[in-house]
Amino acid sequence: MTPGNGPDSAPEVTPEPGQGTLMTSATTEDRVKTPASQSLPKDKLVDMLYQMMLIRRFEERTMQAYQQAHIGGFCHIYIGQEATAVGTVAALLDDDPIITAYRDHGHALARGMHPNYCMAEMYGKITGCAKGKGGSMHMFDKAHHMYGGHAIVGGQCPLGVGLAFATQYEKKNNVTVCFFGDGAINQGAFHEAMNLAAIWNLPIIFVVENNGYSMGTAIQRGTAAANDLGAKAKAYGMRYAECDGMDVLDTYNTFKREGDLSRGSTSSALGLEQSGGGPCFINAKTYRYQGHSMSDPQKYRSKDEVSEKKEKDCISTMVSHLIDNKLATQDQIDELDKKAKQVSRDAIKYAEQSPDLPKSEMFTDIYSQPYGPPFVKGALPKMITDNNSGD
Amino acid sequence: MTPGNGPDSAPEVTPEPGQGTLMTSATTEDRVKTPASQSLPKDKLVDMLYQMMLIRRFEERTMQAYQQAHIGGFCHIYIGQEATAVGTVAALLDDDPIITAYRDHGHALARGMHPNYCMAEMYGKITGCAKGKGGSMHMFDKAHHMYGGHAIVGGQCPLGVGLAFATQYEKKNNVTVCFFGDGAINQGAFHEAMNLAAIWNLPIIFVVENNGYSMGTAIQRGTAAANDLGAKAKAYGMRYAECDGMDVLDTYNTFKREGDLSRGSTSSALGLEQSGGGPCFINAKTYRYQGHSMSDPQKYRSKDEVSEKKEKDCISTMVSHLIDNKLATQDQIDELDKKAKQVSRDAIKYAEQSPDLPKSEMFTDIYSQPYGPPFVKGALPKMITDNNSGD
Amino acid sequence: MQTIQYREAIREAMQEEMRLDDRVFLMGEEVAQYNGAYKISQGMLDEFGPRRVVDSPISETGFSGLGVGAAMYGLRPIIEFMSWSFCLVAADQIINNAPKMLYMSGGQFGCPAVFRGNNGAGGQLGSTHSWCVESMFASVPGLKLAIPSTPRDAKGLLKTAIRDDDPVFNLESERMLGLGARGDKDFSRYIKDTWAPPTNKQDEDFTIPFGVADIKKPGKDVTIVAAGRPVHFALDAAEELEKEGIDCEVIDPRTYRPLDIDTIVKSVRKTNYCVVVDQSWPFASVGSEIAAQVYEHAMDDLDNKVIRVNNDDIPAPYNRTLEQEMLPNTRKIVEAVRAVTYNA
Amino acid sequence: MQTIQYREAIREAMQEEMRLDDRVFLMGEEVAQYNGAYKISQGMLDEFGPRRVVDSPISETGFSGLGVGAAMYGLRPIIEFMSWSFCLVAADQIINNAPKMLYMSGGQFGCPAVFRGNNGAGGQLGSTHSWCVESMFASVPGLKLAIPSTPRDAKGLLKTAIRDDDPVFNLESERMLGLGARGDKDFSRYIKDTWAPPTNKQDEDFTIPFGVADIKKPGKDVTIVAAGRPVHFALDAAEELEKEGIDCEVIDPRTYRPLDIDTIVKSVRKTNYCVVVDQSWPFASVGSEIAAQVYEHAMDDLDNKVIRVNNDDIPAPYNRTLEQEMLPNTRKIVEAVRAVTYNA
Ligand SMILES: Cc1ncc(C[n+]2csc(CCOP(=O)(O)OP(=O)(O)O)c2C)c(N)n1
Ligand SMILES: Cc1ncc(C[n+]2csc(CCOP(=O)(O)OP(=O)(O)O)c2C)c(N)n1
Ligand SMILES: [Mg+2]
Ligand SMILES: [Mg+2]
Repeated sequence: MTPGNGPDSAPEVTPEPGQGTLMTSATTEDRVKTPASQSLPKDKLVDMLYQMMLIRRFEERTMQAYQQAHIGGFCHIYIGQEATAVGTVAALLDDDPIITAYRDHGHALARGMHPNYCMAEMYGKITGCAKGKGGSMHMFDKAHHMYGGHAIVGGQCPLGVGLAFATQYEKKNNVTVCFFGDGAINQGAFHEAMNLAAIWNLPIIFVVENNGYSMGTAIQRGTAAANDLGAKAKAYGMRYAECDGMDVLDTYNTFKREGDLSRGSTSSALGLEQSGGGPCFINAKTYRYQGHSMSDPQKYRSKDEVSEKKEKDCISTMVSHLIDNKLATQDQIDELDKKAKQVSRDAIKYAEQSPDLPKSEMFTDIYSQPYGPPFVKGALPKMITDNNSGD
Repeated sequence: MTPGNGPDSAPEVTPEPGQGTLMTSATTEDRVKTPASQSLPKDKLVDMLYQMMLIRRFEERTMQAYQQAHIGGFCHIYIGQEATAVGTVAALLDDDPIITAYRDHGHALARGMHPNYCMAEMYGKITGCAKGKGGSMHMFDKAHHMYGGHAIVGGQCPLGVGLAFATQYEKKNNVTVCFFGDGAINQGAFHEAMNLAAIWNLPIIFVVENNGYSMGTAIQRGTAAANDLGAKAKAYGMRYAECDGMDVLDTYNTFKREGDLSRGSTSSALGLEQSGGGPCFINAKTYRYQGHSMSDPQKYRSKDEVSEKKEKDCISTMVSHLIDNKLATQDQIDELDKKAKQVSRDAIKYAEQSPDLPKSEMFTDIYSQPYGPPFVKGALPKMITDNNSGD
Repeated sequence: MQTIQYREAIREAMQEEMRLDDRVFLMGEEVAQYNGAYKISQGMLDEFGPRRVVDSPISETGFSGLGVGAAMYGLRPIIEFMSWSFCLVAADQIINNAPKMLYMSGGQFGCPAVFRGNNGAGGQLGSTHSWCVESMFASVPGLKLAIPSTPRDAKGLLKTAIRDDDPVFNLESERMLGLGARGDKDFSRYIKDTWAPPTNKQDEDFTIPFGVADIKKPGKDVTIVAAGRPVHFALDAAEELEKEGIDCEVIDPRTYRPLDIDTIVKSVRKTNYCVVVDQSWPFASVGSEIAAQVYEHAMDDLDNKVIRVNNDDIPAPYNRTLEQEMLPNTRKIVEAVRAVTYNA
Repeated sequence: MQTIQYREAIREAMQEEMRLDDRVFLMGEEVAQYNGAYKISQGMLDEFGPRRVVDSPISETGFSGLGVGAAMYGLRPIIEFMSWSFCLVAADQIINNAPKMLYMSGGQFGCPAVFRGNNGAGGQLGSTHSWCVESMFASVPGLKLAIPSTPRDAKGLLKTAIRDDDPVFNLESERMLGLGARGDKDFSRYIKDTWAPPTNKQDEDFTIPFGVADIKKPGKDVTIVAAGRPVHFALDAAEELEKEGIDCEVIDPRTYRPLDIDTIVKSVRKTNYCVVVDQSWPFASVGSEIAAQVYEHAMDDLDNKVIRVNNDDIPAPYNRTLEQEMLPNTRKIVEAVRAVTYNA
């Protein structure tokens, strides 16, 4: 994909030799050829651009706030990868569960979390989405079916399988999207999750946000056969697709296509009538512009590499697309960016002005049903229930 | 493979569609066609038969002893799979490290552990290979480069990688063989191990002793794409081969070929000149005649299935081969079996007559350098060393 | 009195709760078609079908994490570890994800899952297969930990666990699964009707609250604290000591988290002597904790120091005699009681 | 006095031992080309090359198991966890395989490996990233556990660890890596020359034995036991309490397994008061253990009960203030000392 490609030239997923997208039905080929984004209303396309702009501006503010020590802990910036979260979420139903790793601000915003709550979380304020208990790496939003950022590499993969298991169990027509970084491919948890999803034909999409590095480790150094991630899907007999994760329309089209195939899949092994395409593994090729976290000297890559990648920037690509196809004017786009900046500034203000997490909150949310534990005096009442020994 | 095939008709490894053995050199094909077993001296072939007979008879005694409650704990019988351990070990150098799971009596005997020590271990006697501290699942034999039976499914895979790493590090010309059951494929540890071996081009062969079941779970129920295990190797860009694990010559030939390719492999990623074929994944197709452990009602498979498999019995196959090719007479073979029975009986006697593990041994072998720990009074002396605080 | 095995009690608890609540399902290795490696879930596949009784491959990280995810969604998984010894490969899922989700998400996503399985030495299973996880896991805030010692407790605690909105670790024991059937001592002289669950089939709401210790045997001379299988060692010891005229009070906390220290302390105030029995390794154990708390609350009432009886501080040996010797067995408890009360 | 950072001390220990023994190698995430996520291994790839300083993918189970296997073969691996919080995915390898191999193999295969990394709260890293593993792991027989609090101890203990034939868990602290450089208090008034390792470059054999506690500050009024980062909280508290005329003795066990209880008890016999500080969660912790042992050995010498200061019993919150509040911080120690000595 080069910037400015219109829907007419939307990408075909051309499998690289030897990795072939496993086709489950004869019509998949057709679906690839007539990308769903062609039928998206203008508003939706413009909104997708806005979402990406918002994430970009929001993250710029995040970096500032981190440098000013308003934000602490580990903080991972999503700039560069915006199209992946936005394109994916745009292809989902509102109640399709999503779950991701610690680089999660983009997903939260794309999913509809108010930027104020997101920023306030990083400020450790009670108004944060997790009351300031989670921080940057733990963006949870139940109302928006966002099952969190998770900080242990690969640890969210089994959780994602659990979400997909649950929607299948409840006979819902959903698909779960489970995001992770390329580094997670080397964790056992990822593999166990892939296998379970495959044997139970679960409605889940595993998305590797393949930005080429886990911290300072280029994917080739840490992952065998890194140039053939399709083989990892095939090891589980699972569908595989690739998308340009820096192209929001390609991402949208890929997830729409594969999401619909996976959605509502059921398994006879679990006593249901087998149906649906089951799980899929999508390799979203993207790039992070910033360091791994806020404290990364980035000696492992050249400035040239970074600027080369920036030429395919997801926002400028989409801007060109909208303008070339007369779906928006430059003025409208400037207006959007202004709004994105303003909303991000507002988020900072909101976070700053929000009250700090009170100390009393230390001892809440440990248990839903507090019976104990023994050491936190006062805060967690010891359960007073039935009488002793006779029950 | 059918029983009685002579070396002339030794199997070609015909890759199933889509799983292709990854060839690393043009000569691999040739190697497949001229099996190494053709050049084995008669004595060696006869000895391979004897090894299998010994394991068979030994295991029969093991079952008896278990039923008589001389052996406790979990006890997993190797009958049916003898050709895998024997054929593999026959293809190795004496100091090639091997490591396996809990179904380990066969490997220990094939590797040269004296049957007496093996049986005494199960009797919990001080004369056992692990002094009676390990039991059936923990056959260790340092002198024979047997790095143990290991009881946590898949847990030995990273250890095997460590052994291979060590021989590479020490620039030895070895290959490590790491055995595991088909159930272990579903453990994350297996996948992490495969990946590490691949990226560092380690001299290791991963052998799945694919007996079709993990306890009561047929491989298809627990493992996605179970009919294409080659895909799992390909996911790591690793060589793959299959062998008839119930045919000792096919097993020998496969391991000789692949072992020699892997032996002494080195990696430029680890600062050595890259050489050798690196790791290989071998699918040894076999079958266990007995239940998973001594307490398995085996409702998950039919009697017919078991007897069908027994028709390809590794011992009768090899007997026919030796007789058909005039490499041994029936009398000689009867003699061998008599010897195997006698040695197994002797092992029982040795185990019975050996002294029990004395209580004092409870507190040894916890530390090589006992400094503590605090609770075992007397047994583990607290280190008396340098003076306090000034160091 | 109904004779019911410990394993049946666990099964009944699961069956009753599954009948009441469709969100409850059971997943684990060999739980369905094999009817359970230890026959705990016998018949459950037939009753509930493969949607709700699910055989998993040997992927503890995968399926315990699946349980956490499904619980976040709103289901109520029961995740069976064939043995708690096998949960170590899944440690991150069960002690990072399960107990901390509620806190990390600011109260949005709980984890109403039950993790259960055999804990403690089975019978000559060796070092890696003989874990007692109570000390390691009771230390983690956000989870609850039950360790039933009788069929009655097994049923009542597990039903509470399944209904609980927080992650509960239920520690069973292979060595107790057949209790109540094989002519084992049921110590009915001591614990009478609390041995078996209520026979009244209608009583689907029989539950045992967490954090309420049970006095398994009242006594006046010395307090023995024990949970899980060691309760039986303690009762055995009490029987033996009765002959010597020492009247033991055996207190079973039943849950380590939360811990009902009040009942323990009340007893110690009465008896003035205390022996703490704990089947895990001694260092930094639940035994250390209970001992420390007893001192903290009742130092002035103690007529001697607290004696702790643990597993010996060694990896579990395979040899039968040594394995028995390693456990906090009856002999050790008897000796401890004699030693602690020598000045009485 | 040489000013040397804690991180440099760790590096020097590894470098010196690697120069002495080719079997020693370092493996972990980002240890080589990145020069260490926390710059501990800076320059080591250059010096030792990629054979001996090895970048691993994010596969803790894989590479810690690799370490155990390589150690069984006879190498002497140093396995770095970027944080001990990430070791949970490798729990089975490090607490089943490493410490039990020698026993299970009847003494044939030992595991001379060192596992090391950051332990304890970093700075607002949240619940999953703030583990203190000392209580969980010190409980396991077969391993040794060191937890250095100064650059001197960091170097001396790690060198001992590398030379040790058994698996050693070395618990470092992200919050201490820069100690000795950033103008932190070095409490030299108290610990003087024991702050930094010997400056004599020839002294490659400077090691600190395991199981020997260090009196970080002598005192006569109350014994404070603390290891790792809390030692600094304790010294801080001692400074503050000095103004109130309370003379604290601060004892640093330096290794929890083995634990030098004798030095602690000797001190308590002298001061008659004891506060135990422990940064892990309170229940079934090293703090419970030390408290219990102090009672056991010195009950008659105690003029009050032992007070334990721990992490609060909650998942680690992200919020900065609350995280500070949660730790066994100076304020809590000061209050504990005042409370315990009120009857002095
Ligand atoms: C199990 C585990 N090991 C190590 C870490 C430390 N760590 C955090 S992020 C990271 C790199 C992950 O890279 P990748 O998966 O590619 O995601 P990206 O940062 O590129 O989004 C590492 C090593 C961790 N959080 N969890
Ligand atoms: C992590 C773990 N989970 C579960 C078990 C219990 N278990 C022991 S053997 C086994 C089946 C393994 O089957 P497979 O790997 O095919 O080996 P086989 O018994 O066929 O030789 C199971 C589930 C275990 N030992 N370790
Ligand atoms: Mg990445
Ligand atoms: Mg098998």
